Amino acid sequence: MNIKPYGDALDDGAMQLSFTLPVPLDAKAREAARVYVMKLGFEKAEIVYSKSIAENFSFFVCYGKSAVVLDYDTVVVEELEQEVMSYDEINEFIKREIKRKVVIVGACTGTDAHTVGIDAIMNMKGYNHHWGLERYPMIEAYNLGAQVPNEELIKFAEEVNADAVLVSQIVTGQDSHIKTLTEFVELLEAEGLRDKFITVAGGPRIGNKLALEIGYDVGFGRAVYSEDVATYVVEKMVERKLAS
Amino acid sequence: MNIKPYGDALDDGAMQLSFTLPVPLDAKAREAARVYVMKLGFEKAEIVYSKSIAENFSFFVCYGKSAVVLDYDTVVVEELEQEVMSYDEINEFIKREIKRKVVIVGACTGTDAHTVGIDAIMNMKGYNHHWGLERYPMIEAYNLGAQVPNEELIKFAEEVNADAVLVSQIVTGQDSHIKTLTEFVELLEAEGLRDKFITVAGGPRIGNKLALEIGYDVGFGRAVYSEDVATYVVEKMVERKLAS
Amino acid sequence: MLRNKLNLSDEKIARARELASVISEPVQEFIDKSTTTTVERATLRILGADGVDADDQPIANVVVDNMGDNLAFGAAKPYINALLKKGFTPDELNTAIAEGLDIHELELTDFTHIKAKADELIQIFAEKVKKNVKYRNDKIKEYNRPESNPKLYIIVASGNIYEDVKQAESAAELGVDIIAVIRATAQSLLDFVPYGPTTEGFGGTYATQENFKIMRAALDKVCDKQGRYISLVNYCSGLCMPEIAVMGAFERLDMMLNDSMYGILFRDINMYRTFVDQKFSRMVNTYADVIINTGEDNYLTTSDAFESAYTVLASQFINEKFAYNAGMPARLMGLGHAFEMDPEIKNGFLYEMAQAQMAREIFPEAPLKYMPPTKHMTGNVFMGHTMDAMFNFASKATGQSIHLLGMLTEALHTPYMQDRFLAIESAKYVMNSMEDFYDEVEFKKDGLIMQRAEKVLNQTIVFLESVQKKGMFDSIEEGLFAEMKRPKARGKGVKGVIERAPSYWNPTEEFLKRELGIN
Amino acid sequence: MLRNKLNLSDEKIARARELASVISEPVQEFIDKSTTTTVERATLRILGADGVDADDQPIANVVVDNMGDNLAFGAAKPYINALLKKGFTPDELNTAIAEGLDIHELELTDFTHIKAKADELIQIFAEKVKKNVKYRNDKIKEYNRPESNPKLYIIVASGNIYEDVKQAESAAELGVDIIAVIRATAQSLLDFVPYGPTTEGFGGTYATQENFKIMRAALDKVCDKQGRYISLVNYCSGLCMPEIAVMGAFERLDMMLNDSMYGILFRDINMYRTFVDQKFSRMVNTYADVIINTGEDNYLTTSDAFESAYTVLASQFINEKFAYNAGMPARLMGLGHAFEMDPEIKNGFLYEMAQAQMAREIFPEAPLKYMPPTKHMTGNVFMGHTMDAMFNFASKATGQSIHLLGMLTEALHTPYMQDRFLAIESAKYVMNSMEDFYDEVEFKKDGLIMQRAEKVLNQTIVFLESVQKKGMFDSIEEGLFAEMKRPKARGKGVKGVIERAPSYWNPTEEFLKRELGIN
Ligand code: B12
Ligand code: B12
Ligand SMILES: Cc1ncc(COP(=O)(O)O)c(C=O)c1O
Ligand SMILES: Cc1ncc(COP(=O)(O)O)c(C=O)c1O
Repeated sequence: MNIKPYGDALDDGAMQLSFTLPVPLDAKAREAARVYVMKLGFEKAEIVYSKSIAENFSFFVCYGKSAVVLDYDTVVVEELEQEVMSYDEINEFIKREIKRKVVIVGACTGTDAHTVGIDAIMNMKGYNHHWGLERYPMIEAYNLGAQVPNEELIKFAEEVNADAVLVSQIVTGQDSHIKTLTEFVELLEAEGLRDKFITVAGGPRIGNKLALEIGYDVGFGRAVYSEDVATYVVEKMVERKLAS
Repeated sequence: MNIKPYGDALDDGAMQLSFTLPVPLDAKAREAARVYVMKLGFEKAEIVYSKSIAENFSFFVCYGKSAVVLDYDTVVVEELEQEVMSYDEINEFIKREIKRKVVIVGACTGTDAHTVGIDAIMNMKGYNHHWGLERYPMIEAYNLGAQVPNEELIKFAEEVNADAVLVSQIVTGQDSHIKTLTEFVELLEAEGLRDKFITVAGGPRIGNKLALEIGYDVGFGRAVYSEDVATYVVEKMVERKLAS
Repeated sequence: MLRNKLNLSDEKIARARELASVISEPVQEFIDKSTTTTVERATLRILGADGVDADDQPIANVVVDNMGDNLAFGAAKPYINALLKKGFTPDELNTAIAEGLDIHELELTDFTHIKAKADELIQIFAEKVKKNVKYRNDKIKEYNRPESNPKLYIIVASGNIYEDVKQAESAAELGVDIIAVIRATAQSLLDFVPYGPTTEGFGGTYATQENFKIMRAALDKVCDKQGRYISLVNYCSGLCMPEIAVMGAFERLDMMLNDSMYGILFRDINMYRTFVDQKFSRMVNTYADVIINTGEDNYLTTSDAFESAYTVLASQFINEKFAYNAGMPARLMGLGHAFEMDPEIKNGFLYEMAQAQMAREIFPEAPLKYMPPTKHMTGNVFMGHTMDAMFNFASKATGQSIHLLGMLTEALHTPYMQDRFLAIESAKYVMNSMEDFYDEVEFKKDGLIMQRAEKVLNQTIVFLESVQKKGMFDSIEEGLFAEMKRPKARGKGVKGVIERAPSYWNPTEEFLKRELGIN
Repeated sequence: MLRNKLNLSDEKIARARELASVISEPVQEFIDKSTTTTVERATLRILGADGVDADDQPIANVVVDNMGDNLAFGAAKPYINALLKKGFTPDELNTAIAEGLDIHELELTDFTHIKAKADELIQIFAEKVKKNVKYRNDKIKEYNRPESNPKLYIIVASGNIYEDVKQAESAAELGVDIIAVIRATAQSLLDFVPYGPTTEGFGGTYATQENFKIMRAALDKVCDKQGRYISLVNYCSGLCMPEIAVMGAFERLDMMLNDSMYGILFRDINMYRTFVDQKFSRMVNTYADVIINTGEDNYLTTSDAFESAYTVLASQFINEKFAYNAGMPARLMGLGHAFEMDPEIKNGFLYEMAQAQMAREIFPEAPLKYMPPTKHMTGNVFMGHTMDAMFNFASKATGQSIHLLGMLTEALHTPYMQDRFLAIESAKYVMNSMEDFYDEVEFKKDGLIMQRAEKVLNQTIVFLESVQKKGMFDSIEEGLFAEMKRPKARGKGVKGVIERAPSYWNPTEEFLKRELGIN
């Protein structure tokens, strides 16, 4: 099935854009903005607003009709697709299939100080009416907080014999998250611990695809709850026969 | 000079987009949205927001980094470039070069009922502190208002021996402006009046380029004042030796 | 009921009402001795005329066009006569007329028969309409949902009724209360109503009875699904005001745009024509329990909202008076106004609040319709979205009733589906987060806001006095309203205004007047 | 001065202040008997220590690191001693230290000489700073522009000081009053201040003295061009609070983020360290006439803004008290709070107004800093822009002083140039269009707004009472603040806290205390 953006009629290709060009505002700049959008594969583009926002910078708002067509059937989803179990189901599953408490360690690593995300997954009170991992009777959860060096996280995970390690990264400026996430995996590998833990990366700009590329078992992005993570971990444990 | 959009660093190519795809919202739709933007020539695209806005329609906000580069030097301006004279200069110019009153007729044509635009150019009180053509002592201006059939406008212009005819078109839905504008030119041609008047098209979505293509002498878009139009008309009259 | 906060003088308000009343008198006199082509066509439609001939001419038009000067006697008689003479049902007669039957050639039967038949046909109309009103009221009772305050109103305008349905469904799912199908650009200047479902139209979708039916059916489904009543709006304005009112009554529209002067000022329709038409159409609207939306917002698209605020209030008084004259109760009078203050004016928002609050207090029972910023919207959709947020605020803060959602793309195109979503989301957020503002906040005694409201009221009185002195017709001719000069003898549809013959007969009008208790 | 509208109880406010005072006492005692590595380094900087050695170690760090346990006596003496012994200017001494000179090996000269030299060096510092204060005041007088109310505050954060300059110039041209250069992500955890101009940094630009100078110079140009004074902001917080305060004094920063507890709660810096550091840094800020910005907004990024509003007010009282203890007048206390109410809360905007108004009335002289929505911002930039518009409204409506502009892309990235433009435009529109709202509008007696403010004040008193009972240190340890448990003996920089020896000597502290009239 071929699709195009929809404004008010099928396949009209309508899209809204806004951007800044590093040129002073004049007729030529406006035309350049239009031509630029046309080069992106538009069959019609109208600069509906332009404004000089600095001596050599001009801001544009554009509405255009894209000519580009996407075959929807060719789109491959890289997000994790799983049937998420409920809080109760997860605890039942652990009792039934793993028969002991599952140990999960989590932290926001490197210089990243954003605890709210990892807390949302782990802390007792949870997030948006989803309890965090600490509340699960069959899970033993350790939340180390933020700004945790990778070394420390690994050391701690070894100490408590963790089944899974959750790594949170929120700040992505200058790709700092990729660096911190990668270092973690490299450290694990250097210490021969690569297969000891189920590794889970998370944060608003983390996708499953990115996480897999870096070497994690899975990655979660925005609007994730403890159930998503726990479901993944416990099923993976059974699959990997880590439940012993 | 090669340019790209600017977010917070030169050539980062940062752009904001929003659009709707005619598919239900799920992981695949989100990925499709991202892939779609990538197909527009982006090297990075992130769907930062998605929302189901109807059973089979999903809305997306995207920030991306475009890979497309534009050679700024190749941009050709199609807007009219002229040195605009002031109210006083125009009247002086007419006295000096044309030596009689210039007659200008204007209307908003076809089924278009938007008078404010043509009034802004023509009415006594003008617009944004720019007096309209009616106030110019050396111009005789007739504003026929809105919803004026092309035939009537031409008939009137002949009657008063107009030097220039101004045509306003605001509504552009289903390209109705193009139809109305074109019909005007065809009628002129049919009656052999093509060169009798200086023809000026105007309206928020009218560019000089479009006007020339349809067969007008000139076209004006947003934020135009009477001075722009009058300057053009009187200089063109001298150029065409219509001043007699 | 909402509290008064502006301390406006009751005497001044009464004075303005009195002026409007005096102003309307000569107009009302003219109305009472005139009819128009479209009033007669509306009459025929009430009696059963429907469908089109081979040239797509509506039957009502065919009948009226063939009457010539006889129209002065009313179109009802020949149509009913034909039914009796031929023994046809209206449908059969319509088909016959479509096929070329000229009913004016038929001999006239006894008038008592005709009258009896008229009663019978009007009864059919009355029952249909009553059933519609009952259906609406029953559903509202059944759903038993608290009313939104204000109700969110959105437009669809794709030109294609089936596309409109999709967009309306989407908007309904997103939570709006009212959906208006915007009419095709030039329909108000057509001297007939197009027929059947339509899929093409510039800037809007043709108002046809079939399109009304299609949209109503689609919305009824959504209503049941969501368990709340969603209102449908279309336009009475234009050269066919009364006929479209009849169509709306048949198809259970819930609101209709209907202004006593909009056509004159903004569509260059002849003033006599409009005045006559609005009266009949408003009687029909009232009978069908349809809320009207008046068009005061339009004044501010040509004039400045600060300078000319009084023209809005003056028009509201006039619209109110004409509506009362048509038997309409205040609860159906959706008087209009608009948030069109120049965004650069210092304290512009406070003046805007003053004006909106003033409308609220002067017309306490009217379901006021508040229109969003349009004129000062530009292609800067972000700034536009902020202006719309302020509009949402002003509307909630002053207890408006019908809130037409502003679109960030107002300066660009009729709304995209996503534009509507963003508008609804913003309004819901803003209004919910300040739910009790009206009740919480008082205005400073004799502060900017109070002074502004008082000033506008004073200006309104001065203005109405000058209209009263000149007379309504001359005032319009001289451009006192909306800076538009509209000569009495010109304008569209002037030929369709006819002086009633002494024996003019219109049983539908008699019926409506009786029912509405007016003369 | 702005009118009170909430009818808050003066006794309750006094009670809260008293509690804050009692709470601060044991902390103040601890501060007075302690010093820290960074206090000593700041002292050295005041005296002239500057520059870095071959390993990029700042001279101040080199001197302090080499002192070992002797730090308990203060770092001033050995540094001044070295100047005298070597007959060096500070610059010459700095170079010598950079090249390896260990000043601690030098024999101590007579203390009276050292004291005299200290006075001389401090005089140089004092004159520089006084010149800066005078320059600022003179310029403000010269430009003679009415103050913006509130002042618009914007951040730049490119990581590259030269890029920051461009962005700051653009923002200044667009009309902001205050520009903050956001610091690189982890700088607050560095136990030294980087040196020289920098062009790389995650999430922000390093705070270095050279960067301060570059930005100040660029802004001064814009100031003269535009004829209005534009303020520059940077951060004191972190492991180098006092040193950065000194740098700010030298380079004429106008505001500095400086909170008595931010480092503890949000940066896991040791509590004793932070308390000692904040005092010294605030004395320096005060002497340099720098407005501080406290960080109460941070509480609401981890806790809910409705539930935990009282934590903000409690922290404001505590910040106020510690600031008074450092000799700071109220007019320099930019106490913080934030618009972080969940957008889905019914009447959330009214509660937000109540809280902002409450801050205004309780701290009438403080240049309150109001922070925009951040936590509830999402990738939906249109909705975010609307939330920012409401924030702009609330800020103007309640007479805030410093208005940190919200960015529609808050949930996504540090601001693009265009994001800033849109933010400025929206704020200017909203605020201008409701310029006199504060004065125009009253709140209903005992309505939602008044009740809300009273409730938050009550909760604050209850909270402060429990902190008073437990004591500040234990309260922090037990997680009473911001739901963060911070053990006394842990946290960054704990090793840098030293008990003063009985003969501890710090001439700069003595000077500041004298000048500020505190003990
Ligand atoms: C709160 C906040 C702060 C607080 C953090 C307090 C705390 N204790 O966490 C404070 C004020 C301290 C702060 C500071 C800074 N912040 Co901040 N902050 C935010 C803010 C407003 C909200 C983040 C948040 O709490 N979201 C709510 C949580 C629940 O969502 P979440 O983190 O996405 O988590 C969810 C998912 O991602 C996922 N998830 C997250 N982690 C994990 C892990 C696993 C394993 C799994 C399975 C799932 C998962 O599950 C969660 C629930 O669904 C955002 C802007 C925004 N609106 O998003 C900026 C933001 C993240 N901050 C930003 C910046 C730059 C900073 C600073 C660097 C600024 C500076 N230079 O001073 C500092 C320094 C912090 C540092 N060193 O990291 C930027 C990041 C830009 C970027 N993309 O790189 C943002 C986007 C703001 C901006 N536009 O500039 N910040
Ligand atoms: C005011 C207004 C009206 C008023 C018009 C009153 C009047 N007497 O003019 C009323 C309420 C009647 C109206 C009605 C309708 N309108 Co209207 N209206 C607007 C509105 C809000 C402002 C237009 C305006 O006055 N701008 C101010 C003037 C000064 O600007 P301007 O027209 O661009 O003119 C400047 C330049 O373009 C130029 N210019 C213009 N003409 C000429 C001519 C010459 C020769 C030259 C040199 C220059 C020139 O100079 C002017 C000064 O710089 C716009 C939305 C918006 N904010 O733009 C919608 C808008 C134009 N309307 C629209 C529509 C669809 C309608 C309707 C068709 C809706 C309907 N179905 O009922 C109706 C029917 C009108 C019809 N048949 O044409 C759409 C058009 C969409 C499109 N692109 O096709 C808009 C964009 C709104 C929308 N988003 O839907 N409208
Ligand atoms: C009362 C009224 N009728 C009709 C219209 C527009 O309809 P048309 O274009 O069909 O005249 C408006 C538009 O604002 C209006 O206010
Ligand atoms: C008082 C205070 N200091 C500092 C910061 C942030 O700076 P850093 O990341 O350098 O700790 C904030 C941020 O909100 C703050 O409120």
